[in-house]
Amino acid sequence: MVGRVSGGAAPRSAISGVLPLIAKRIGSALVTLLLVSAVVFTISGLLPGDAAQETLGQSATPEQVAALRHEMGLDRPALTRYVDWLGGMAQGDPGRSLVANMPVREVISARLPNSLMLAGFTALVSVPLALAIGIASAINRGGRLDRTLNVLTLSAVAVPEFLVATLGVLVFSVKLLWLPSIALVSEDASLWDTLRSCALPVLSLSVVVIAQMARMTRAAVADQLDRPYVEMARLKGVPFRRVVLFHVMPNAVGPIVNAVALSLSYLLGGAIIVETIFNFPGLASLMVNAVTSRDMPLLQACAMIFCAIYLTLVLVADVVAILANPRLRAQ
Amino acid sequence: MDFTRRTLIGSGLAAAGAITLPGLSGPARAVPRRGGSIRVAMQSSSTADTLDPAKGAMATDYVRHFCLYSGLTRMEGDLRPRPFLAQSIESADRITWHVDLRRGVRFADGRELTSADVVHSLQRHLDPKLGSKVASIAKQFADVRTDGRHGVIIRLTGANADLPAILSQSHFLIVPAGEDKPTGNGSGPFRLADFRPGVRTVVTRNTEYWRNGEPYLDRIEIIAIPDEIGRVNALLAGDVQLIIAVQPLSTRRIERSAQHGILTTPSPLYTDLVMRQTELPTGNRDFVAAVKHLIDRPLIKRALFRGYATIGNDQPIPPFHPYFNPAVPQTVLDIDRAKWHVARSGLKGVRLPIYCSPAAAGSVDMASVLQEYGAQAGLEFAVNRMPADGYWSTHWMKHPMSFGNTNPRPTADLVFSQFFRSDAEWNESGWKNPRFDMLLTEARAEADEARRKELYGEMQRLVHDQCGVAIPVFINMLDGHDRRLKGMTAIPLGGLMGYRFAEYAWWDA
Amino acid sequence: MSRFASFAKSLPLSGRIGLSLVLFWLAVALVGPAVAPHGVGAFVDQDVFSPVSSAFPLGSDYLGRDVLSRLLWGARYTVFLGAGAALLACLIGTTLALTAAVRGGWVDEVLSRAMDTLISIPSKIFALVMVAAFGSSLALLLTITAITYVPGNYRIARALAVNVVSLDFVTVARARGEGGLHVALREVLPNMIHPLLADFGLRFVFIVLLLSGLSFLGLGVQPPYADLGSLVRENMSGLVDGAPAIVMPALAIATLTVGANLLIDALKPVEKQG
Amino acid sequence: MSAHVAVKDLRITAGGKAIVDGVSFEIERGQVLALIGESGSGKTTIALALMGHSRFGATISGEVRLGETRVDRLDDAGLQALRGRRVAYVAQSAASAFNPSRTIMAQVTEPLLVHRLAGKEEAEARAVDLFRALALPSPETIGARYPHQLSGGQLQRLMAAMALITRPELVILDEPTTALDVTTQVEVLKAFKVAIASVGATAIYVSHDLAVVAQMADSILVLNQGRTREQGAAEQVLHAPADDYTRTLMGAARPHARSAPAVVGKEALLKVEGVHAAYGKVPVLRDISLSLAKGATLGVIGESGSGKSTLARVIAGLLPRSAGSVSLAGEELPKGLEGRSREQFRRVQLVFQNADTALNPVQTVGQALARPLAFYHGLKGAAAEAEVARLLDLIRLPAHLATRNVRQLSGGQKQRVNLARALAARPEVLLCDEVTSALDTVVGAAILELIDELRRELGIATVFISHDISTVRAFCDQVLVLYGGTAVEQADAAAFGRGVHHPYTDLLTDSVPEMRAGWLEQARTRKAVLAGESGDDLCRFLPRCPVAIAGTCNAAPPPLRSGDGLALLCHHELHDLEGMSA
Repeated sequence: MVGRVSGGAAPRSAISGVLPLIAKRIGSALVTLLLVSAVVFTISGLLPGDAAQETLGQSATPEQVAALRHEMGLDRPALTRYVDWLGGMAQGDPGRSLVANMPVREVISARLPNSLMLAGFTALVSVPLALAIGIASAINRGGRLDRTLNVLTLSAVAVPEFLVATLGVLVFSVKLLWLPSIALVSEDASLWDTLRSCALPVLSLSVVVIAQMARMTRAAVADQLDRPYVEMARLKGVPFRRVVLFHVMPNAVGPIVNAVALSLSYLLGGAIIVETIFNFPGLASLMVNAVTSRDMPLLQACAMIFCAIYLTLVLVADVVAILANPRLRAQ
Repeated sequence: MDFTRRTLIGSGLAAAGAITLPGLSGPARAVPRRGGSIRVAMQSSSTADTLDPAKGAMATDYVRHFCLYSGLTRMEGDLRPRPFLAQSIESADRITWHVDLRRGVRFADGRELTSADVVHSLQRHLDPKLGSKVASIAKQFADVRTDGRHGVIIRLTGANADLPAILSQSHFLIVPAGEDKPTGNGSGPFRLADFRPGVRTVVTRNTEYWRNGEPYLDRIEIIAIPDEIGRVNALLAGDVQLIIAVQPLSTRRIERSAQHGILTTPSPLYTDLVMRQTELPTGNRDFVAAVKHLIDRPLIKRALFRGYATIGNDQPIPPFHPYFNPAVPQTVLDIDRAKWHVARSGLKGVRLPIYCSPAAAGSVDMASVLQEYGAQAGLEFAVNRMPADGYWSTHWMKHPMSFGNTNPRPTADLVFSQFFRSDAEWNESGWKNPRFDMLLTEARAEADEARRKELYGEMQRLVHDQCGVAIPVFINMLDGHDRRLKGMTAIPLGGLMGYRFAEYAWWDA
Repeated sequence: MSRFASFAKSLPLSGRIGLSLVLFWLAVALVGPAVAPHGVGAFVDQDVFSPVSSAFPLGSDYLGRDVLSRLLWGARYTVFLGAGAALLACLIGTTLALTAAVRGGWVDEVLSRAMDTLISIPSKIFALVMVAAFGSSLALLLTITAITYVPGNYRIARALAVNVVSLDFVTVARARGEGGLHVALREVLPNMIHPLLADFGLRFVFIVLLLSGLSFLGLGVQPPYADLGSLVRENMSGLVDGAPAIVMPALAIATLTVGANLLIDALKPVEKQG
Repeated sequence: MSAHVAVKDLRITAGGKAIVDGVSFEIERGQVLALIGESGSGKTTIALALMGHSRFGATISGEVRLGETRVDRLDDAGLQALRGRRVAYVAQSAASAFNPSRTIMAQVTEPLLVHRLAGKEEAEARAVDLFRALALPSPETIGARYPHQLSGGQLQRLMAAMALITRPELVILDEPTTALDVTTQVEVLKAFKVAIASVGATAIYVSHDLAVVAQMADSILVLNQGRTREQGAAEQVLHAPADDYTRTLMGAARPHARSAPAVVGKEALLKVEGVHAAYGKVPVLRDISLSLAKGATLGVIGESGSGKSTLARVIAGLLPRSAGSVSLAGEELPKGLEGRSREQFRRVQLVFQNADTALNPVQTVGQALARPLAFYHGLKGAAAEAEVARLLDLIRLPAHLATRNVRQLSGGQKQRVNLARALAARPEVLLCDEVTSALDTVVGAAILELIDELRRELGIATVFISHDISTVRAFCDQVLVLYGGTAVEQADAAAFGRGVHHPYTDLLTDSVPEMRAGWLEQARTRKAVLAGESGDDLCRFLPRCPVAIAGTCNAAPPPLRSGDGLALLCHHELHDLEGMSA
């Protein structure tokens, strides 16, 4: 028992150590994706009308509807269509959009990079800010700074997103003329223009997600600050800043990345209001579009993407937590 | 003028569209100049955005189609159709029409536009597989055939003096023969540079446009900002130069800016309360009369539309229309009379939901107004706001009380025959009146303008007195624009000059 | 009453501020409509977005209705709908979490997968579909908002429960022969109360936010009634002028949510003493 | 020449209460002062005050001098420069005082680096030297490991390395060996003593264990509730204590043998036969058999990881056995919790080691005790209240505590409630798992007495699990010695007292410090004679056995040697072993 010197986790085995976890997670992710598609299939079955009716609008004649239904394949039973779609998905083909009349893959690939970019920028802004707020609060636990930050972040969350977004536009676009009021993202825009375009959407989204992450960071850091090793580090004469950064953070990283992952997953599907206000061509508005036009293959594809991204984020968070924790790493 | 006297009948609202912006109609009306690139913000766009004029469903589609394609006729601000791609369009009996096409017009791919293209463009609507939005109108095309390289003969199923006006709609724009799925290859003022459904459309000036010197703008980018406040902000921030559908509440903001202006288009657009005649209690005549007297029209005009509306009288022809019948008495808010009707109907205390939706502009607030006054007359209304999604297919006309919304139609005949005739598909209230139907058929074929006005006048009275539809106000269409954008006038068929601003607007910078 | 007074006294200052805000909004929610000077949908002002005046203490809204009256009605929806949905979400989430933690094994796996499924469907789009399918009603709004936040609560509650389940006193109870229900409700649950309360507070905030998001998409409370978020939404045009019609509801949301959380945060030490 | 460390009239107050009240002492350079007392005596608080540190916002007043420096007058920057450089600290639990996610090397060299006393390479070289001096295995590579990969004894020595790496003037050792097994404690103490002496540091040794203090200290200060009870040279305080409190401490340090044997039944109440158990695939118990009569006590001893707690869990059904049988009064108990009847649950009660975690923190004492009454006996209302009162009386606690929340109790009170809860079931077998190890000596002794009394009065058969061989020897009728999940020795009290033991039992006995200076130096440090791992069938103690026989012990499984009330697994004959343990 005493001489437990052999064995243990060398750094190179750290990554290979999480591979079984990743494999297991991919397995359960497939189950979850299947569940999501079943749920989407079920609840979308409750929706009135179908893609043919919605496409033709009020003015449609019954013959037109019938003809379009036949062309879209909507005259087959819903379950058959679902099973066919599943079969296609199994081979990596998400099918054709009923309304846009092109492969779902193309429709999605025009929007997905935008959404990822918006989420990415928002993460770049909000995560460091949330960490800073959370750490500052934790260090000043119960102090004036802590309470102020607490009230500020809480009220920022509660204020409706559209109010924050519109206020941002009024100040930065209409009054100051610094930033564009709408997001004009396209391939031909320069990086600078793209950044400027994203500034206000990023601001609005950040306000929503910062609070949750900051609160989790505060809790995680505060929890670690009570640990004996922190006192020990202080008693070694380690400056407080160094204690927080080098001693506390590696241990608090697990719960923090988890909160970050959850918040970031919101940035894709939850961005609908921001996408609407800023005319941002992202996935959330595409999904709403798919709902209103009853474009089931597109709707399913969007749901699959949101689910896959969520699961990936959570998995990444877990892997980060494991890599940051030598004890978990060894298991 | 190539129109014969006969063809012009029935095609116009006289001085209706002559309302222009102060900034544009001043004495120093400059000569249009070429150049400039603008961005236009529409209300909505989606993956259903299309390049096929026949499938145009939204304002964004119409604007795009008018940029890319030309039609046989064009409606001007006076709501009279003018020949456009057609050099002339005439008929002796208003059944068989002869079209003579302009020569030397070319599609974007360089091919000449001929009668075959016109026949294709008109006949394709009859194919149910296409899913044309005007399939029901196109049903009256009994036969469309070529008459030489530049002549087309259209035979209708019945006499219709309004054909030139009908053909001015975007759905009847001319696409090349052989193209089942048009791709933007048209003879319009602009050519397609970029088209991404649900994101944006970019068009650039067609340097070989068949109308000399037109259009003026070099480039137009069409996007959609669904949020009205966002749209106004984008205009004020200078990110877009033209926006459609400004809310009356926002006009103050735009007018306060020295660089921006509002284009007001009084129009026959209305949001109406539908009371189904086929079921009770809404089928009760006294109930309908009571509700009509419970509508505070001035309040709706003032509070909901900040004055940007014309008070309506429960029939679809607005006061500024040449066929308007001023003899029909105006219904006003009269709670006592409403109470009397309610008492007579025996429906006091009845509870009834009103279905409304953002899909029908202003209907949610109108429903709230009606609820307030209904309570005073002993009618308990519950406001049921439905999401825009699915409203038209699941709620509109499906409940005793719901709201509808009717866009401007190019002719009085269209609005009456589509919404009020007994067998009309969208006979919103399910109102059946043989006399009305007879008058309608008669008016359509009638060549004499005075007689027509008389017939339409009686139809207005019938609808006002008996139909289960309440039309509180006609809503003005408001567009916001950068003041440097000139040449904009009102065409009462829709916002942005009846969606054809691209042919007229120019940039003064 | 004296117990209440001593409870209030035991709170720190922030807790007392939170308590008074919560009590204030609770009172408004309960009696607001009774004391409102005008009906919720009454058109009383000729002008719109009037500033504060003696006739309209909080000005008038975009249709010339009295903002004070609408606020007094609106608080009811936000307070009860928000708290109700948060409570429902926590109730369901925690019940499932306890089941998963105590039973473990495949039950845990099935529940966790189901929660992943729910959480990955964007809430507002879910709401859109549900409202389109079933029509808007208070019960549906409550259901949608509650369901939306079940998975979040489940995650937190499960993590807490798994922690508590591994503690000795739970083992003691098991060794005593106690059944799962007793272990879950008597041994595990009481030890998760405070973090769950904090979660409830945060979830309440998010539900208020979601409700206003739904009103943005036209899916909120039926007019002429409006929750606080809808009040902000419908008066957005007054934002430029800083009309009280938009400032007041926004302020109301902030004070209500912050108040609730201040109170909940302050409950911790009290619980420790008790 | 003045003293190296001088503390005058030290007062430390928190929330208006004095934790330390008027303590003064001096230490000459290179001397070791021991601060002894029970928990709450303020000994750690005083030690930390020497570094200018206080917990929970307590305020320090009085004079604290180190050399020429007035520590009490230093500002934050001054304290930061002092800590880890001139004064170093060795914490009680190295397992929690090391940062779990950083390597040992990073943490050990950190004091040198933050004080800029050495570069990285030099610091690491010095660390390796210290590792070697502290007799750590693989000194070259041990620094690359993480705390969870090392044993408690190793961590405690590494903590000393971390403290000594800057060659501080003063080292504060806060109960550095309390959490260790006795066998490990000896080695750690030795390493400490040598290392401190080689640095020439002055030291303060905080402990509650008088025998340990006897090995380390030159002088002793006895504390009780923040006040000095007695202060003097180590020899005098240990052997001629002047203060009553010191004498109480001395008395509790060594358990008394019980006065009268209990009435022990003839028939086996609890019978364990050939039990095997495993955590997953790792076997933790192998072929354990025992038999216990009504009113009898079995002591189970062994180091941490020996499987002694697992044995209790297997009997209670918390860990289903993989083979063998457990029967109660002739009736076989189901393997796990499932399938056991409520009556079977009632008859076997388990008392956990740590009362802090074994009691539900949201319950009151009354609620904790009432639950088994309701559960097993259906007692409710007044009847239950009366029974709760009776139970409290039984464990010598005042009845008014019933309404108190368990968190408000002291450690000893909690352990009594923990015990009472088990007694509430009116069990026939009581499994006591290290019930005194988390308690102060005096309190622990009282609990032991209580258990002993109760089992006599109630005739309960008790399995008493402990790592403390002297306690077991004093209280138990039978002894079971576990090593690596195997019962290496099993004996009745009389046989156990005769001095013939398994080499492992000898090692345990020899490692218990004696209360005399110089014991540590004389303590045998017998090294294993045969290297290598033990095979599945071989003697599990082989890798540590000082008397292993080459060619025999590493070739064949140890045979069972049995004598008069004694059985053990060893290749040596019983009479050979007798000579060895002498």
